[in-house]
Amino acid sequence: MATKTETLSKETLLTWYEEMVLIRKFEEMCRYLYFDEPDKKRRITGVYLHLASGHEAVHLGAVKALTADDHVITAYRDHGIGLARGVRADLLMAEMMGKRTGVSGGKGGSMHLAWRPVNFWGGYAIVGGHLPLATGIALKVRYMNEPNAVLCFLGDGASNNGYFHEALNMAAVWDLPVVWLVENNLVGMGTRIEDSTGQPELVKRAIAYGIKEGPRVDGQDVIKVYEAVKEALDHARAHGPVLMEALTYRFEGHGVSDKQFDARDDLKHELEQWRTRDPLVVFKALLDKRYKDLDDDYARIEADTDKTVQDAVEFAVNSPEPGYEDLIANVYVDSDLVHGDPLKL
Amino acid sequence: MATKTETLSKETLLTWYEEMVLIRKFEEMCRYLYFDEPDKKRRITGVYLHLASGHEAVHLGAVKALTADDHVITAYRDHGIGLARGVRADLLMAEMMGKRTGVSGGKGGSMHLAWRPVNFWGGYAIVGGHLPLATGIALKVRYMNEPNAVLCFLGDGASNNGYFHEALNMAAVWDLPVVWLVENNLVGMGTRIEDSTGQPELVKRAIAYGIKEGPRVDGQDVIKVYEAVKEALDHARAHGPVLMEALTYRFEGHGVSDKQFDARDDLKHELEQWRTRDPLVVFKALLDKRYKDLDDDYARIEADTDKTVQDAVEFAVNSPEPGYEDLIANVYVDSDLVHGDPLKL
Amino acid sequence: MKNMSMRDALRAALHEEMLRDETVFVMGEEVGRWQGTHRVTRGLYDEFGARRVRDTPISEMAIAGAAVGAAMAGLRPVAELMTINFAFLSLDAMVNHAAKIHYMFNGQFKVPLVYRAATGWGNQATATHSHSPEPIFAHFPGMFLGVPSNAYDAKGMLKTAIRDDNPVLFTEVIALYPKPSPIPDEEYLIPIGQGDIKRPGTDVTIVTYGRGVEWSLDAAGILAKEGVEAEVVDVRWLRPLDLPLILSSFKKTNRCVVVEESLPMYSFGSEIAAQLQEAAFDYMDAPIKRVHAMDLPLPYARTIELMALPNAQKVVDAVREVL
Amino acid sequence: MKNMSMRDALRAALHEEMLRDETVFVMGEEVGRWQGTHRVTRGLYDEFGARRVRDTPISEMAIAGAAVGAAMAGLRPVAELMTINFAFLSLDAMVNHAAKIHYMFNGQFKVPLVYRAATGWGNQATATHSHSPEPIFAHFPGMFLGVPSNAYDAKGMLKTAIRDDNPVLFTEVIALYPKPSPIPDEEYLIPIGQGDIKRPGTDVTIVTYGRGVEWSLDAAGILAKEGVEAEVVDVRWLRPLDLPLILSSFKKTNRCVVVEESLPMYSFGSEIAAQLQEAAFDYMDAPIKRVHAMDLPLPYARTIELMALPNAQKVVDAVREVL
Ligand SMILES: Cc1ncc(C[n+]2csc(CCOP(=O)(O)OP(=O)(O)O)c2C)c(N)n1
Ligand SMILES: Cc1ncc(C[n+]2csc(CCOP(=O)(O)OP(=O)(O)O)c2C)c(N)n1
Ligand SMILES: [Mg+2]
Ligand SMILES: [Mg+2]
Repeated sequence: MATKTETLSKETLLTWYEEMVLIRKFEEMCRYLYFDEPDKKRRITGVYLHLASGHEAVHLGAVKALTADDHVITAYRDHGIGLARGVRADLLMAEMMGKRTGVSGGKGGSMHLAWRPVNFWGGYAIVGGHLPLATGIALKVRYMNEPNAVLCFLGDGASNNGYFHEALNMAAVWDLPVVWLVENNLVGMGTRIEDSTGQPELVKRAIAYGIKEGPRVDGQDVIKVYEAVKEALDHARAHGPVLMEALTYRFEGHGVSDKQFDARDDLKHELEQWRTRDPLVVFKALLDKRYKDLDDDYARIEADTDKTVQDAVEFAVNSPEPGYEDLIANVYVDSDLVHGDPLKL
Repeated sequence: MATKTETLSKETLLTWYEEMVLIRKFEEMCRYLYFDEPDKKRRITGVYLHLASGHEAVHLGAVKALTADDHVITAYRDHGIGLARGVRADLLMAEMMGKRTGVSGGKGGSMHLAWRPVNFWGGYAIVGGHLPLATGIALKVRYMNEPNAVLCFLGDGASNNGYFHEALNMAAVWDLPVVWLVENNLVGMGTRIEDSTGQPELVKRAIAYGIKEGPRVDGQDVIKVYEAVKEALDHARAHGPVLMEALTYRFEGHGVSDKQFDARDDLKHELEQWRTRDPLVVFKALLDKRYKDLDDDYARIEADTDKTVQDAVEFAVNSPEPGYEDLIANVYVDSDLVHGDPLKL
Repeated sequence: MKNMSMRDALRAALHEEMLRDETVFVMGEEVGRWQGTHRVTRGLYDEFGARRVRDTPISEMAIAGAAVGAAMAGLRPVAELMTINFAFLSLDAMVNHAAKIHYMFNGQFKVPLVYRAATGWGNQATATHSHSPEPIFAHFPGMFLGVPSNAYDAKGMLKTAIRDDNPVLFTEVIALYPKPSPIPDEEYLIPIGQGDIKRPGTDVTIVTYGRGVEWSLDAAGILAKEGVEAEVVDVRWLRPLDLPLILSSFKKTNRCVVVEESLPMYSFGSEIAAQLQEAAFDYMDAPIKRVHAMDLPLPYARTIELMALPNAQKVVDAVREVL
Repeated sequence: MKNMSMRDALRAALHEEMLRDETVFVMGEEVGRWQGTHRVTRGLYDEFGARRVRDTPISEMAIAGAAVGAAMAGLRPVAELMTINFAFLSLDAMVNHAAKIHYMFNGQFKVPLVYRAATGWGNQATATHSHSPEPIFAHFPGMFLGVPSNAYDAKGMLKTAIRDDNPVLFTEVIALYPKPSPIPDEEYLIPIGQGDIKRPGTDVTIVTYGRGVEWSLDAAGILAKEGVEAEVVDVRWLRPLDLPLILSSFKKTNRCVVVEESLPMYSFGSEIAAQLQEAAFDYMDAPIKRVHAMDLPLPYARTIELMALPNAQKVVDAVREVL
């Protein structure tokens, strides 16, 4: 059964709020460092950077529903999920800047964050490609008879790819403990959900695999997401896969090269509508309704998160770049079973 | 609306019965020529030969529901569909023997029969691979504003492949006139449907694409198949895709190398059960119930189909083998736009 | 004659062919309302509408396969796979169906389609989005493969690819999209399989394609200052390969470097070197050298990414080795 | 020591490794109750049960991808793709995930899996089911690729592949499944990347793998009667490639023929010829010849199918050309 809101203490909720603020600030800092930072040495560069501002309640609420030994995996819109899972902001920022100290040693970048110690299995950039990986991780859980579950985030657009069908069906046949959580932000790049599928109510696809049709939860409300995902994870542990949706919206373009909100008035309008349901606004309203006199807390949170992000940037900026030895490291696992050097370059 | 049985004349029904007998005899002849023919020169050889004995009512009933300008495409269990569509038995048998006179010039073989003049778009051997082809053919129909529909046969096993998901979803988004007809024979090679999918009631998958959930029709009854497919085709023409099933059973192994019925007592028993609902037996019972004194007709049909099959074999045996010029023909379409010879061998 | 970027030249080719033949249509992810991920299809949706500029779901298997069906049935799809990285998901439909249906059914069907995909690496696109795997697609007979190295070629090659009755995989180097060349006002076609001498020379033959042409021309410029005249052969098509052109150059220079953006093993350089040593053994004055990316997945960090990639200097160094 | 078919030797390898390590398991289409399409997994389901011998739906993308996830999480999947033809559908999961995850996440995850697939053409399997496309998979770094040419090698190679912490694609030539070799009773491993001289000789080096070994040995037998001693080098692994072994043979014989079952372009022969001319130019007494299938889809009809395929006689002819 879902943990009820009432059982979440003020302290917990404030911590979550702080984490959500951090995620937003992290994303905004990434945008700044990509577009506006004047000092070349402090910039984030490259072609792919997918911000998740607007999705924070989905990321935080869902990840908080996991136990420490549960597993989480996602696509390329992965910064917030890493932070929610407790990966250090400075190691993440260093990865954005392609530094040796980054979570992936500067070799993965924004789309390929991962942190093994917290079972954050990574961000993946081939749409749908991580879904069977989730199936495989869940298979290991069942194989070893472990009590854990896997949470797999995916986009609405991804649900039309062959990987979705095969991965969900296989997990269903094997009765694996996975929650498939669609972050339904109504669009994949520029394609609206009505144009990408004959069944825009994606949870209905659960029936195609005989698995539990989970809810379409309000993705702007962190508590609702948390409760729904927690319930889904419990179901998954006991009875196998669940397909659920969190309805949300991204406040930025698809990626850094996307100017859709500048170009289209109808979208600008839609964006404004959704901004009134900004997950931070919704969360703050809930806190203010429940508790009195949080102003000091908010001030502290503002200051602490600013500092965390600023420290992360300084850490990243001052970290060394990877060198030739990093370039050629980890192409293969070192192995006595291999004759000669497999990396003859 | 479906054409009602009553509108099918005695003559039509007898013609269909004859065709169904022909299909069965053709399959039995193939099996004989592969396993038992003593004369090497008369044999069917190779590794792939998938007989469809047991599926005749599905093949014939469904194909008869097509207009001349409609389109049909299928997987590798394709002999009966070709015959039902009116492809000459001798040209098909020549293909089985890899002869130059075969429908595919001896280059396609049993799995890759096709006959363009009757819009039989072929047999395909990559499971699921022909599904997007059906989508593409249906796209052409819509693009050109033609009044026709596409009938796409597929197996229960194929419905778990990524191609299924992508092809059905795309056809749904584009509202294309396709009937997806699952020949559900309960098994893909040796894997039972309960082990291959979490949703063994495959028509339910229609909801995943927002398309019409068609019936699960009795695949041993040619009239029922005919009516259901005809209705589905009409729906497809007017309103877009339909997913339906015909429940059937194959009376032979998956392919020529499959000894499952010899090996497993439970399957032998199941087979016996299904044989009581042999499509020929079911059809004959219907005819006998409706009409008197068909013995002469049956005798004529027996003789005629025997002769057709025998003639087909003689035609095939006496046809020339393809030669080097055939080997190198049709790798590329001859083209003025190509510099030099693209086939430098 | 006017200057056009490769992006605009490709768009012009699509535009002209769509005007010319109503059966030509464009399909793929984001090609329509979104105006194309790389903006090659910009404006086409507005001009031709949803019938002829068809947005698809994220379904690379079905995009590739539906294009085959539509082509068999008489249309001329230009199906975009966005980037070649995603075409790995289309390999089966391309190899088993697009490339084989004409043969397998003994000529009963033609498959006149073009698959377009952006290609190339660089700009920190990272391992999963950094491929230039043309050779693995060109390994299979039945489908042609072209890669233009500039705007002029791009336009003529794409128009030919669309008109030809054979399936063509057409990859477009992202880094070249913005680069301009002069484009004649009159229509022109560039035959499939015809290579091109991009710079005449007498001392060494550099065989290349796509982005390699730029590096090779830059290298030739540097070498010219040292008195070395390099001939740069742009094969333009990996299938069919213009071997006569390569051979005639090599028989003149007797030395060769092969330059490609891709990985070294079982690749473009391998094929060219193998062909030359076999067909012109007596003309070889030195071993044929290969310049290519390092044999590893590409990392994100810019500094080390650049180390892994080929460039003009690496071409110069290789040429010096064979002189 | 006892005689075993390659099929049985492979099964023995699986069996031994499953007994040795509980994390080793088998998954794939028809591997369990049906006993394996090519019967390599026969008996394993009955012995180890459904937990460790897992039948899958017809889902090649998910088979390949789920194996990656399971391997990252600590298991050692041996995932069967039935035949390599169907592995075209797995290419993305193999190349973008199996082969790159260790690198992309800077060593945080290992992917110790084996993909098994039957390979090869012949027996009228027709165009869609007749591939031997190892070179296109070996093009990509990060995943090893082995192809045994006999039962003895098969057992030792597969055991090593299962134990190694890197992903391995392991293809098994269908025509070789029934062929026996003597197999020692004691356990043995064959290192990844180690080639093998299958026949020593002094006059010409034949470089090959998989089924090509049989044709090459037959050819060497014929040539020996003419007094020509061919050395047959079985590379066994297309990645990593045992270049030192090939080179040392070539530097002795100065002549080389490369034999492969696959297509000619951007292929195995291309790579070997390119490597040799580059690394041993001064040792080349003749051009390196390539023997391979014809550059077209395979037809069904037996007579013409055979014309398109390599065989011992074609190897003999090629050797005569380089002598
Ligand atoms: C297989 C594949 N096809 C196409 C792409 C290009 N692409 C990257 S993100 C994306 C849209 C995904 O949309 P969705 O799943 O809804 O996720 P969102 O971006 O909305 O979070 C596309 C098409 C890709 N990376 N991989
Ligand atoms: C992509 C692919 N995977 C696997 C196979 C091998 N295979 C051939 S038929 C078959 C079973 C198909 O079952 P189903 O779709 O139910 O059709 P049926 O044979 O029952 O008519 C399999 C797995 C294949 N040909 N293609
Ligand atoms: Mg989305
Ligand atoms: Mg079936």
